Amino acid sequence: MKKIDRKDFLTLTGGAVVGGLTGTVFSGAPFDALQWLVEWTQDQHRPPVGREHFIRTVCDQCRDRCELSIRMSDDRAVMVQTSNTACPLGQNALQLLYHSERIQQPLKRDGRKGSGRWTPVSWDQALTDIAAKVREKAQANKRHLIAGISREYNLSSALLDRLVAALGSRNSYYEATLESLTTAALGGVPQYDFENTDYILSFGARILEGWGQPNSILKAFKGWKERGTRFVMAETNMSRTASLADEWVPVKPGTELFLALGIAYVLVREKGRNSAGTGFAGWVTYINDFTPEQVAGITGVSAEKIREIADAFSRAARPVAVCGRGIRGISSSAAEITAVYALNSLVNTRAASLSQFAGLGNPPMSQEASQSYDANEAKRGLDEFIKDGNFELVFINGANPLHRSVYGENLKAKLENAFVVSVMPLVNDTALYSDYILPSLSFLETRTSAGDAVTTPYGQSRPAGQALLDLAAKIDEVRGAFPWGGFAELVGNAPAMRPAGNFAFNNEALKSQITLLKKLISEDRNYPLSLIPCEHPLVGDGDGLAFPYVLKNIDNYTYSLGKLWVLINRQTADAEGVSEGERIDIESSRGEIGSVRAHLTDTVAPGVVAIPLGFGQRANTKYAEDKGVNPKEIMSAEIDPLTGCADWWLTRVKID
Amino acid sequence: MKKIIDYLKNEFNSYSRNIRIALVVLCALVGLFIIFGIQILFWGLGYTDMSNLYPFGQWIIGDLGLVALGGGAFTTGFFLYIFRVEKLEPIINSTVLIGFMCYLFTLVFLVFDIGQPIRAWFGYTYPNWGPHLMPQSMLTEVVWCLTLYFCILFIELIPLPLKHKVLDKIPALHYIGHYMHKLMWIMAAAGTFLSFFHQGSLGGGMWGVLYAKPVWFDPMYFFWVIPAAMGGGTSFMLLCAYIAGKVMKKEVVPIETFHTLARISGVMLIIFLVTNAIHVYTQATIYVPAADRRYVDIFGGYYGLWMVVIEFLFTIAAIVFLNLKKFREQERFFLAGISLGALGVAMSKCTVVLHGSSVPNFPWRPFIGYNPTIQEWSVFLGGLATMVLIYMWAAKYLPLFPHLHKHENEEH
Amino acid sequence: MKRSIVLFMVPFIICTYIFLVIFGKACGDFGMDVQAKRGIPFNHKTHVQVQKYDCDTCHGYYENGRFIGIPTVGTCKNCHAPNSETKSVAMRLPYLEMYKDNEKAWSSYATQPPLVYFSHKVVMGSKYQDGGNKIACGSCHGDMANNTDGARIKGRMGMGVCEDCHDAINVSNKCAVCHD
Amino acid sequence: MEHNESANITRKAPAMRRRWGMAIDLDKCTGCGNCAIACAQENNMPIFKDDSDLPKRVTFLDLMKVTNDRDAQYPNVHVAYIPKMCQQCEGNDPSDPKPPCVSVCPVVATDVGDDGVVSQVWSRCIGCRYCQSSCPYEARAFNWWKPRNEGRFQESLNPDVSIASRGTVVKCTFCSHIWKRERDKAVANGELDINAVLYTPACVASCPTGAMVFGDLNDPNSEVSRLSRDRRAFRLVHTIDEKPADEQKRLRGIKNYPNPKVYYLTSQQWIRDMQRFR
Repeated sequence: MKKIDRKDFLTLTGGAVVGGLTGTVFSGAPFDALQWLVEWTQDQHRPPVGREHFIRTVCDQCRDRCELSIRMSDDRAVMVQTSNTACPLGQNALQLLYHSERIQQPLKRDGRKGSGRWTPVSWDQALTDIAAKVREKAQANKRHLIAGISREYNLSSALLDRLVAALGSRNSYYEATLESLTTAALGGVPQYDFENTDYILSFGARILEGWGQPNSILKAFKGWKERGTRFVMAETNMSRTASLADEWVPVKPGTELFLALGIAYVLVREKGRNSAGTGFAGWVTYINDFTPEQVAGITGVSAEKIREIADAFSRAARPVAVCGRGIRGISSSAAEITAVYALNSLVNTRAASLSQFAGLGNPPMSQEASQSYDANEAKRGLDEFIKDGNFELVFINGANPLHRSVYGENLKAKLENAFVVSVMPLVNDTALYSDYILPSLSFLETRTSAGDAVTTPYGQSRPAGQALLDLAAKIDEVRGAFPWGGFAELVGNAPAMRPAGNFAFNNEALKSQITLLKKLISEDRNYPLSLIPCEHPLVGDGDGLAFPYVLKNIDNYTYSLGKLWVLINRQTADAEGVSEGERIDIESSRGEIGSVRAHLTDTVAPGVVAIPLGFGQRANTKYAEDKGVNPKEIMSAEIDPLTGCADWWLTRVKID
Repeated sequence: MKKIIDYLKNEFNSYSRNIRIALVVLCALVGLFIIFGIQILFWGLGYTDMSNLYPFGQWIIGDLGLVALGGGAFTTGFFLYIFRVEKLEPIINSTVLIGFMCYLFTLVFLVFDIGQPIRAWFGYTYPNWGPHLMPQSMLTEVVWCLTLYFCILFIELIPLPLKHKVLDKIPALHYIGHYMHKLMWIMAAAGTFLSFFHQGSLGGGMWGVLYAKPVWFDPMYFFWVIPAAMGGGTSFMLLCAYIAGKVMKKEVVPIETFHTLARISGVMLIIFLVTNAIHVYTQATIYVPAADRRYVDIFGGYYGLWMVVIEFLFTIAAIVFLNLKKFREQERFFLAGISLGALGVAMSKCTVVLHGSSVPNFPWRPFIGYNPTIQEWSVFLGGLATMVLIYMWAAKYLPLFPHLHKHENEEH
Repeated sequence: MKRSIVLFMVPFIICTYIFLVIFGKACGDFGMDVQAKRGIPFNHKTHVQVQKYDCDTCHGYYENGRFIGIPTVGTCKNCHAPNSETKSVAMRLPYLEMYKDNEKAWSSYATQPPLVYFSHKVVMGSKYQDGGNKIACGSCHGDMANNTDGARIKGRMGMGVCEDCHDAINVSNKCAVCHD
Repeated sequence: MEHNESANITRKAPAMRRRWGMAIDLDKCTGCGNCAIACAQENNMPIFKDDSDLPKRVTFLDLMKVTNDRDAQYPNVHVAYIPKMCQQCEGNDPSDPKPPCVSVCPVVATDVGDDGVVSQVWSRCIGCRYCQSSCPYEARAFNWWKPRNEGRFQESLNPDVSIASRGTVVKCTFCSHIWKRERDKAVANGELDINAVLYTPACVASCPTGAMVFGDLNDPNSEVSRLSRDRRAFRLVHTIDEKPADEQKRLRGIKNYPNPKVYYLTSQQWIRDMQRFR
């Protein structure tokens, strides 16, 4: 055989290559390879599929108790089916339930306060430590230095109140909500029958944007048109609620109170109406100064308009006057709450009434506790407590006063020197200064009045109420005050709201306040502009920001691309030399907040800067942290004589 | 290794100072192109300044500009091989190379621009052919025409490296090169057809089918884009060859060739001007009002009407400089003419994309601004730098300018 | 024969054969998918042909119409219960005692890619105007009724197979029919 | 070719029995945002640290805040929220729908279904964003970053909706997976006419005031069809609707119009005025 030379070698190789190719092609590999490539490049993730079923539950985030149906895939809750009820609060429930930053087990502070470093500990250890601290305070005769701060009235806050009281302290406070402010000012929470009213007069309460109990209001709103209900909204800036109203009465910043007084003047002096409220005779003397003509000068609403509103209000069959400015961040002076509610009593409407939270009653107290309880007096409200009060041990129940109170900075200083226990599912600004955080649950994980929990609790979390009951069980002294077997037992037979008695005019407190407010709204050469909050309905006053889907739906003139926007009237901006999109600083007598962008729009009144609330949080999960600025830092901090909370609605500012 | 470094060092030092600076800058840009290109391909388009409101950015401008300017290759080929304008012979290699690179980098930019580069080939396997013979999606047509024309340019380009003195000595390759050259008119004809088709698609298809967008919808685009490519493209080819000549300080292309092509370019630019004027007129009087908007409002905003004005000014100036003999034969005006011709067409693409994307869709929305990020600039400029480097390399090592070699041979 | 042809053809044939076999096998594996991970020596033929069970005795539907798919061991144990006194001898044989996890389904040979929405109930329920079924299980899954070892009979089902069938029985072939 | 066309015709005729459409009553919309949250939850929207990055965020339903301060001065101003999702355009001829986005897709990733819903197959999309630039309603979103649902957020993912890859365009499909689910339920209950199935997208199901209505526009008795003919009805920036019939006909001869299937209702003239560019 001939030796294989170079050419033969090439032939051999060629045969092999061509053969290989032929074999490959005829085996169908190229087509399968293409198929594989198609599948590989088109691959994308599909969430695991499970058995689909539905569980009914009840949203317990407000008193509406909306029925929800939770769509489950095996044991995962995948969708809150609201079937045309509920509000974003209920819809957001899944995001809290499955939040990536939920606290899994009790956390003990590790390092400096506010540093956000924690060590997970067991429930037993946490509760034992806290109980020891509580006993220590009790033995050192510092019972009055124990305090509790709750977000809103509910079962767990009632338990906290009871715990604090049983320890001999009166320091149970609530953040400034519609409920707490009206309870302080009127002795009860006004209940409005929006379903059957025929005339609604709202003083800055954005009742259609998530205010109060959104579901029942929105349900009623559907029928307003058919029933001919007339809705009049008195507000400075144009909001969606004002736009949906039949009539918007633009008032000068912060003068809703005077409008109410002016209407009251017409009702009392010109129509001879009387209120059955105690102290009415004394209150009437204040309104003498507020003739429609004078009020027109203060509010910018013409005297005829005031008379017209008063006339329509008095002639309506079931009118309501609604107080409580804002959506979730409510701020109204006691004088205003009283004046607005007085309108209801002046026309003796059946569509508005007062009711109270029943609470859990007074606990049995030990002798020392009862001595301490009697010897000390409570502050009138949370802001006053933060400013003037003292505490060495404080329980925070889902609240975030550090961010929401205008005295946040004062609170920070005080929290640094106190023993702080937070009960909440996510770490927020206030919890950052805690010594212990006890993880609580969302309503989907707890037993509700509709039945069992939808899902199992996350990690070692417990219902907030259960955590407090467990803590009480560790403190011998107060154990007797909590005779219930567990939180689940309480859920079924919790006390409900009860009607409050007749309301009273606190004349002494109101007199000085009216004078003060009159001064506030007058011209100020140093601070020529008015800063007024405008909440984004989904963000509210801050809680919503922890939810990523809320962030997804913030519009471009609230917060976008890392910048908070404020709204400024066009003419005002012209006068101040501010152009669209410009970065400005806002300064009040309390300080300065910086670097917000200005959007020029005529939806805000001349001379007004409207700033969103809820931004500028330091913690509250990575979704809320370090976004924008917190205007509460510079908002006016005059403490209301009745509610004990700052009335921060109107602040005099200037811009740079 | 050391050898290679030494070789590169010597090679680098053999150039003049200006060229060395240029080389450093170009290589730096290519480096950035590689770094940021990897970032874009692997971590996505989030690093660009494009957004849901501004979906087409700089790379699309680059694509359209390159396709239009690369269109000079088919025009030149068409006139040379079909009309037998033999004077164009000395510049044809250069134009084919530039055309090839324009199309290559159009495809490269497209791959960068799509969100799923690994699915880039879906355009071939799942084309959106509509119910009839014509493709339903103009982008399908563009992708196919672009690819086919790219292949044609590639074939047209083959004789160029084959003429390299080393390869030319191999008889087989020499004959392949020779006969391919003879048969090039087929390629030129096919290329002309395809190029017509896809230039038209880019105009009529890319923008004309966007019927819901008043800033873009105008059937006239189809007739407007083809002369744009022919006029602007030829100007661009002239410009490249001219700059090459200046840099090499040699007469790379005879002056008659320049002037012949410049005349062609000038005439095409006249057609472009007329069609462009008709386009603006129809858009302003028929199509924009049909959407209840006004032309001057649509061309407000950041980029606005001045771009259209500049587009026209450039074209008119180029027409004057290129068509009038007394201007054309002065080097200054000749250079200004070809530059403005290419720039005018590039500007028209800029207007379409840059301004078109910024127009608000809702009356309550403002015009949108667009600032390309470093990633976009790097990929864009890096791509162009690569083109320049390839062109430089080809000019040095390949018989890119036969005229030059002819002269050199004569000298020897 | 010319030497060069031999020199070319010998490696050509060898390589063709080798590549055909290797890639053919690979394609077969790819087309048939890899083996189901927890294969059970299940005999469809005895269940369907001899014992006359319907397909949906085991491969049934949830009440919302979703296809249950491959049964779990627990489903099998409903019938095959070794401790039962009422069942026949065959039913009591301890076929399944080595499988403890009753909840876990046998892995399937015939899963759809995650992007395909496919409703067995809807497809199986589609009828011609004279009342006849348009589709039988075998149309896609092959003759499982005569299958004796649980192996997959038909190969990987490309989208073209679905499309052809949709075309044939006059069902829309729009993307959104199956894909989201 | 001929065979093909006849097949097309026979298939088209029975297929267009449904024309899903929506009507949104802006007089009832308070802008509470429930629809947007429900939409995000239902459709497995990706979650990023800062989704306030409005130009690059992925949402199907955009709650647009619209004011009339362009035309008016304080205090004659108004505010409205307009929930805007894909408007499911159909072009000039509803019997042969040609949305602006469908014809431009080079890879048939988006198509208009027999029920008039413009679908988007995320796994097919190559991310050229041509459909985005063709969309006059900014209804399409591009996944600029790799979609993330970190940690336990993954547990809330809806198994009916797959998660798009990075670099693909996604959009509202009127929750067509819900249609499939409901259709299955109906078939399971013995209802074999799948076109008779009613379904409700997540946003409509969550609207507390009932401002959103969903249904079949081809059924003259359906509420949505009645509302679409209401005097208060308008369509977003679709001002041709307000022209006289013969003028409309002439204009439709000149060019195609989006002709969306989402109707908005308002009794406020200013909202209609704001649909017009000035």
